[in-house]
Amino acid sequence: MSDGVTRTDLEHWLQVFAKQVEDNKELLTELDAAIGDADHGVNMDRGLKAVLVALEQVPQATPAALFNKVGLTLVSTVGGASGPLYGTFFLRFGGAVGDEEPVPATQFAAALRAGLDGVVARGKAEPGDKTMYDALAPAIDALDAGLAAGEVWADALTRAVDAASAGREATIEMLARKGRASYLGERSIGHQDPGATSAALLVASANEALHDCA
Amino acid sequence: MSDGVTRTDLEHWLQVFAKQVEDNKELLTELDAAIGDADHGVNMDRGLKAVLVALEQVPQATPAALFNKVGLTLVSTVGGASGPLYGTFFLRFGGAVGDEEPVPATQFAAALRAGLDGVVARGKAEPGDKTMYDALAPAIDALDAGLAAGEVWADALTRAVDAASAGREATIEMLARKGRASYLGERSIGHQDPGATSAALLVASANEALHDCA
Amino acid sequence: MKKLINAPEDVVVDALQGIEAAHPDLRVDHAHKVIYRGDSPRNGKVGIISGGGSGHEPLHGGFVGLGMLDAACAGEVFTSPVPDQMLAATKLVDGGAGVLHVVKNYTGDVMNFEMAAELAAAETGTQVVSVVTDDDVAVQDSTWTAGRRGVGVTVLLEKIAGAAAEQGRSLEQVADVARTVNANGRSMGLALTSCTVPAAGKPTFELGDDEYELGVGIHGEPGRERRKLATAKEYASLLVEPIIADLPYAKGDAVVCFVNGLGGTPLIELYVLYNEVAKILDKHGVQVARSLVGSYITSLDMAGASVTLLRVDDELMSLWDAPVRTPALRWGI
Amino acid sequence: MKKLINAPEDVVVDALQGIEAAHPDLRVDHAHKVIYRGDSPRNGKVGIISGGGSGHEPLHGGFVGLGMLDAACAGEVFTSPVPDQMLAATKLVDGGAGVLHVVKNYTGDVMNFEMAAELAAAETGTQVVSVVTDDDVAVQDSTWTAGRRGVGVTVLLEKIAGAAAEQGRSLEQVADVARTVNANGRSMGLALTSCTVPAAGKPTFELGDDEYELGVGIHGEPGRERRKLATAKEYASLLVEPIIADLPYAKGDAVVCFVNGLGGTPLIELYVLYNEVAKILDKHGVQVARSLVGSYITSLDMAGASVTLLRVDDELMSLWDAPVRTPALRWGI
Ligand SMILES: Nc1ncnc2c1ncn2[C@@H]1O[C@H](COP(=O)(O)OP(=O)(O)O)[C@@H](O)[C@H]1O
Ligand SMILES: Nc1ncnc2c1ncn2[C@@H]1O[C@H](COP(=O)(O)OP(=O)(O)O)[C@@H](O)[C@H]1O
Ligand SMILES: [Mg+2]
Ligand SMILES: [Mg+2]
Ligand SMILES: [Mg+2]
Ligand SMILES: [Mg+2]
Repeated sequence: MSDGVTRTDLEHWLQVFAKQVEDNKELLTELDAAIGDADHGVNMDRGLKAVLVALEQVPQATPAALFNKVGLTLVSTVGGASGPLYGTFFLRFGGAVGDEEPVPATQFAAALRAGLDGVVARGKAEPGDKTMYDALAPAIDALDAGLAAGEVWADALTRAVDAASAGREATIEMLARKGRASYLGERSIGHQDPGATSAALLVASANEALHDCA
Repeated sequence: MSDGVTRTDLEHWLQVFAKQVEDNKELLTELDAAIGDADHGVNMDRGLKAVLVALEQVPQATPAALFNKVGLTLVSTVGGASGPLYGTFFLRFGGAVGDEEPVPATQFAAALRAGLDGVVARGKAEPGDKTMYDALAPAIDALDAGLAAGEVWADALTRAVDAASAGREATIEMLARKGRASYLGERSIGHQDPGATSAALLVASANEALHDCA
Repeated sequence: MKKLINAPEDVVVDALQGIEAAHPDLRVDHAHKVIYRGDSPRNGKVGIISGGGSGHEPLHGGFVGLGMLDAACAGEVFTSPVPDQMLAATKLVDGGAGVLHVVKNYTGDVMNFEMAAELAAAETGTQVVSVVTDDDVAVQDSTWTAGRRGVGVTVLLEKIAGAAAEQGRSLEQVADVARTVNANGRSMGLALTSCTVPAAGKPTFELGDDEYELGVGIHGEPGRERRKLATAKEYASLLVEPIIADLPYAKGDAVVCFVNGLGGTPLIELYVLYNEVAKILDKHGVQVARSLVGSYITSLDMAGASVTLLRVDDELMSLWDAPVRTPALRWGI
Repeated sequence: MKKLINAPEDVVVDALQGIEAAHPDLRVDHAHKVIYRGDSPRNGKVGIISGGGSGHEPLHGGFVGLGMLDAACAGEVFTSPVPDQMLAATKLVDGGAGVLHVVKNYTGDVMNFEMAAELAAAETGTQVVSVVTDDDVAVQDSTWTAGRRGVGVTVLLEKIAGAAAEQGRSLEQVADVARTVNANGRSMGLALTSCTVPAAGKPTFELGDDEYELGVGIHGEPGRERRKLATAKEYASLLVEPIIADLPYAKGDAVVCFVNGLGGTPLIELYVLYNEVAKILDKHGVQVARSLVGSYITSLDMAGASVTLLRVDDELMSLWDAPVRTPALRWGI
């Protein structure tokens, strides 16, 4: 237990996320094949591989600069819907995370919230639209709630992971109203949203990488 | 037993040939798929259906006029290699069969020979090239030989059918040197020639229709 | 997976090299995957760029040239290009009169083009107007969803707006023409087979030997419904009737009738389909002023076709007829 | 069988109606299945006709128009047309200067065109010269066999001879140009999948999921050998090297490089292949003077491609560049 998230921790988070995306590339693509265009896994994997390269180019960056770089890299390499969305998420995260490290738990949580707001600003998703929002938002809500209730970081993070998973599962029964899956109307019901699935990985990898950080 | 092939017999021959081609349409096409372009059955069937229609348009025609019509009809409806070849066969057959009926056995045989010569003139096939020639020529040789040896018509015809069948079978081991199958070179070996197969049907249908004619 | 490619990850890069080698009039910025006219930028002419995921060729790169696009951005297969690409393209073709972005209505495309326009405004002050195509009647139109997909009308729009720009019209005028085209065009498609995305290595969707997908998208997005195979006559009716009813097209309307192959369907079938489409239009009294038959907006190797109708007046028709010189569309020059 | 058709027996009839409906410049003699220029016959101009089995669209009907063919005869799918058709076409386009018959070297085509020429001479006294294309290096050349197949060069020949005829050259001169094209052109193709003949209803040949057929013919005739799937680079090499060695093409030669899709292969793959072809030519010092990339001589829905090289001098190149206005090839007008 330390008193915040260090730069090394932050990098570790991104590395774990990249690894989890790589490991789940086929799954993400298959989910996208069912209600989209079969590229979400490939898109995310391409972007996160580029992020790993980018990380090495900014060894001295502050957390803010680091995530600015991550966001720009995702915007520049992912494409599709997820590129601007995850890109904006990390750009806004970087804007809120500050230049100091270690990053205190509450500030980390606030940065996640800023990222989520960015996703909404860019994509106009609303709750229940069957998007990445539906995994991210409950997770961040849970994290905030846990921290507000005085839970320790690790417990709050675990709650967030559970909420992300539940949110991801909940997308199965949703009727898509945003993104490519919306073309399917009723037929989108019964399929898990690929973006919600990758978003749940983002939360799970935060838990794996940062569990003992703050 | 009558003393020659009547016009009714001649028409019957064509009807039986048309029927046999129809019944073997798939076989002919499959053989052609293996070493050609999968249309021999369809081509022949189209042509012979047109012949059946044409027959009704010339109820009064002499044997010569009848086969001239058959030849022209095949030329105009079959296309591909078999159209000009079978067309020329019947045009020449008509040119040699004469205006009188019934047609004596020897004249019928001579007309077949003229038809065969037409096929060679048009297509330049030589023995062993793996074409319709390799079924037709042995059959006509056998018929001629039988008649020359004083055999009765029915026996000579039976010999011709056997020779056509043997000729057709012999094409299996031949290396194609004419037509589409020639592109295959060595790889044409092992496949029965579709044109030889339809030619054997022509001989078999002569036997079926004309067995008791002369 | 049976494809004439080297490796899935190299498809776009290799194809861009091929396009560059095959078409001396065009240039390729390989770093940004932008195909552009060799004579760019054209001073005082409105630039027109488009772009989208690859796999729809000749769209968009095959439409770069005189009288049509100035540049096209090639994304990964079926993945919208990234803003850097559109920004680079915008800079390459900016002749001082502003740049029109032609965007097919997909969430990814819209967002990436949006970011590019923001960047262009910030970085260079270039005036950018975006026009979004959303002509696919297979999708229910609703402000609550991502809305209709941009499909076949995009081709016609690029030609017509390209002609308007070539005439020296202003950015607002060119954009107006483009919006008019989109407003008057409708499309719908069907798939007999799925496409196979190279990186995925297997068909995007499963379709029975006796089934087809009606209302399919050009990325293999499932359509309105799955049905049992039918005849060209029935396919034509199922595509054209909803199109006609949607705008609606009325008796006496003149249209450009565009029958498009999806990549794996040969031309002979498109003509069979065109024949049935023309008969239905005739029945409705809709008059075919111009026609286009071929594979112009494809979905990799998908077998299938789409129909697009564009209602035209004399103005649009004369822009359609104006000279064009691109790899995929050429006339009058 | 998944096709946009009504019934197998109606494919050609329906497609001809579609072509007629889509292309107001063209006329169709439906009784004879002949597509011809609306302004035929052209007084004093050598007429050029071609024809062959259907299923190779746009060949030949898509090449009817100013600067190319005057008429095209459509046979049944993959079956040579019958002499009556070529006779009708010959009469339709006979402007008094004689008629050139462009014949692909297949036994059936050669014999049917031969009979047509005999009939034309007998019936109308029209002077007919036939030029046979036989450019497929996949087939061993031999006077003992049917000889090489006519494939991709046919497209280039029709364009170039068409330009010569449009200039008002004599029948012998036009035929000479045509023979020169055939003599300087070579092709080879490969299939990733079989085609399916509508009347047969199933693939002409079986090919494993991991195999392709090298040296395939445009009617699905088996090729030189069956091999395991490889890369575009290797495909290009296996197609181009035999072509180069055959003529042979030498360092410094200028060529038209034609990369052709067989019907089921999308344009993006053709560009990937073109890129590899161009690299090989570059290595050999063969200079690409002009290029053509697209599906112009197809084999129904077959996936695959062919490469054609045509050695050109200034004369052939200027004929190639001359204006052409047909449904499938158009420039300069
Ligand atoms: N407007 C939106 N807001 C939030 N998320 C969205 C939106 N549109 C799409 N998404 C997410 O993006 C995911 C698809 O990403 P991806 O497949 O990479 O892009 P594309 O749909 O362009 O191929 C969806 O599963 C969904 O979660
Ligand atoms: N030059 C020739 N002489 C005699 N018969 C030939 C010749 N060329 C081809 N054939 C016959 O024609 C048959 C093929 O006919 P068909 O399939 O109808 O025509 P195509 O080959 O034009 O598709 C072959 O099996 C062969 O028997
Ligand atoms: Mg996707
Ligand atoms: Mg055949
Ligand atoms: Mg995508
Ligand atoms: Mg044939």
